[in-house]
Amino acid sequence: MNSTRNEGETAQPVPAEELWADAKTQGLSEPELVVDVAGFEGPLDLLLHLARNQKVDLSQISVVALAEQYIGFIDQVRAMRLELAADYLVMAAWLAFLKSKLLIPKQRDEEGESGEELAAVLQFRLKRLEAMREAAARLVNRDRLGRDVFARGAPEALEMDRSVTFEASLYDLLAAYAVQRQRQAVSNVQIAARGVWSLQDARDLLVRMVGRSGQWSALDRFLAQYLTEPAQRRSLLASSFAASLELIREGKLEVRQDGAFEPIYMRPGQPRPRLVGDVN
Amino acid sequence: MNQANIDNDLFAEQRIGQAIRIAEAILFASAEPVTGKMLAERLPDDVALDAVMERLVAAYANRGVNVVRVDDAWALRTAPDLGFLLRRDAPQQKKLSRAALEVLSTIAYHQPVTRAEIEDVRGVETSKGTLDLLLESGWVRMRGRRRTPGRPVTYGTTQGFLDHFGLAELRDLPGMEELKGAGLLSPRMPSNFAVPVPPVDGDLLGPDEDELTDIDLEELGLLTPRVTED
Amino acid sequence: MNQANIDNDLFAEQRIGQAIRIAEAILFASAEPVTGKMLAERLPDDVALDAVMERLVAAYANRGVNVVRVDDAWALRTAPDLGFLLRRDAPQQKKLSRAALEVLSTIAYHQPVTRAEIEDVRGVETSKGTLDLLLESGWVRMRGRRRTPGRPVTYGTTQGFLDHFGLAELRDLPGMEELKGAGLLSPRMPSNFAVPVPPVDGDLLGPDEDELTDIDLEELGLLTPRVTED
Repeated sequence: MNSTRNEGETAQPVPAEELWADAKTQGLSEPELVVDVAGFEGPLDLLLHLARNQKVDLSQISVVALAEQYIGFIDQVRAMRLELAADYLVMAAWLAFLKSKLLIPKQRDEEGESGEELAAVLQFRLKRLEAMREAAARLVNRDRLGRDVFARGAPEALEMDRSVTFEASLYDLLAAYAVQRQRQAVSNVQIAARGVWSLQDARDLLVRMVGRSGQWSALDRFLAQYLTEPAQRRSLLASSFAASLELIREGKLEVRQDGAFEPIYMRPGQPRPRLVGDVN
Repeated sequence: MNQANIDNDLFAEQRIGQAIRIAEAILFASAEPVTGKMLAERLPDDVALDAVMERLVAAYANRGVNVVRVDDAWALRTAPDLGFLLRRDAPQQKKLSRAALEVLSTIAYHQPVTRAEIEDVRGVETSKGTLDLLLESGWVRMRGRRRTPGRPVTYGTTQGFLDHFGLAELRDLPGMEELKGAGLLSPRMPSNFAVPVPPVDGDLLGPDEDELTDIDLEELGLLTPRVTED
Repeated sequence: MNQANIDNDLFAEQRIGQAIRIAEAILFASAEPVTGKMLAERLPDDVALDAVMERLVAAYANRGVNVVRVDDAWALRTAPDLGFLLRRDAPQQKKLSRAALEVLSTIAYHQPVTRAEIEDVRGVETSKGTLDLLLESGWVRMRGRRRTPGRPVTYGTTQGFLDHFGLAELRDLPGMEELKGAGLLSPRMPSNFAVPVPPVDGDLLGPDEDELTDIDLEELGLLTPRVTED
């Protein structure tokens, strides 16, 4: 069982899921076949759930096995033709990339972080998310004002020096501003149609993935692999190519292609502290 | 007295002690005086309400707060000699109206800003009363005059505004991206939509702004006209 | 001890007794925590607030109402063990969604924290209606801006948050020290991030650990944290 969960709690806290108003237990306790991706709070949550099913301490987890499970899960969802949020696909693509790095022996001239280092970062993020989740459960189980503990029911005004006779919070102020500006602008709002990958979508994905991998990789291919519709694949490749040109112009990306129709490799354009000794 | 009796007494004392704690908490948390009937319902069955209240009244007799009887009910009241700590008939703090908040936030983001410009942003007329109220609150001030026809007065916020809203400087007001990030603005605003960045130094006059002079203030009725000495 | 000394002590005791009554009355009158500064202003000049509060906390320790510290302020709150008696009158509180609760704890433990950092911890974009709900609840506030490019707004918790969850200060957040010690409150993986060394002897692995994968873990260098050989 999880060896990190022995914090010496006096009272056994109620499992956090039971306290959450919208706790949809499907997907958490049921077999993976019944897929409700909406029940997960994003790809990292899903990964944590899968890791938990390995029933070992997160530090001892097999990242390769985890990556395979995740990808398998995504494949199942795709087979059922359910729509997946882009975040899940990005994670699948990244895990496929990570898996390939872990399985292929490190090349002598290879730059950047090793697969093991990337895997360690993933473990760190899973542990941190789990820690925050447990913290949330402990927080919500405390004696809370208005539920377990109560304030004076009949407060009286105190003779305190009050230079301000009006009250308003920063939130009130900002909400009032946003609401009125929005009201004024509302006639012009257009909702963008989904179905194709916009330049902005593709750009966001690239930035996130390139930032995570930190080295030469054919990211768009990894990503396209996880899209169900061929039309979407084309749209993504086109958009990500155009977005990558934009990113290159801004110096945020470098690309490399070994020959016509070969995969296009990408990496971050800004030399990062870890990337010493650029070979070019 | 034998040991059994002593044990019995100790137990009874614990029971009444707990009953006193319960009565105390109920009186404290209640918005209104609590009837003896209501209290009795919540106390352990084998404890007499009269005994509990007698002990509670005695416990608070010399404290800053007393337990007082109001008809058939009980309440906690500030000790009469400490009444000076409370403010009677004093005006309560008032919540700013929605309109006032809108004008205030417009001034904060768009300063230096004239009344016509505020109306332009809000799309509705701003009543003079709202501006007066904000000036009175000490959060808004007249900064100067715009160097345009009519020389309209420009408004801005004060140091008191920053203090009240916990801002170190005007530029700590969140920008468009952050308003979107906090969920206050829709993520899909029209491309021509912008949130102005307030000036670094709220006290510096803008390029098209003149200082307010004493004459201006007189005109605005904010300064009583000087009596010219003969 | 001579008579003069005894008189002096008696006098000092009376002074502190009166100060305790005043502090008590103020705390009783207020539903919100009262800052130490505000209390000190109301007490006689020659009485130390700390001494008064220490005595007051002790006096209420076993009562149905307790004196609690909230950040730099004090408040009277009903004893937690009596909550079940009072709850029936209390209005039902709106439950926080799981996502909102997770964002709240992330902000509490990582503050000051930017939205990007919150999203990095949770691995998901913060959905609309989460941050603004927390801001509206008064538990979360914008604290300022990070001194990095882009100057992103940072979020933190409020005194209302401490009050609601019964925390005297942020350091009292459950597990805070352990989490910090384990490096789990850093925005990036710390270089000394402790990855416990798993047992080297394969026989020590639990029976369910063998089912992890059919890939030879040893070969991949995943089981032992040793540096991979090139």
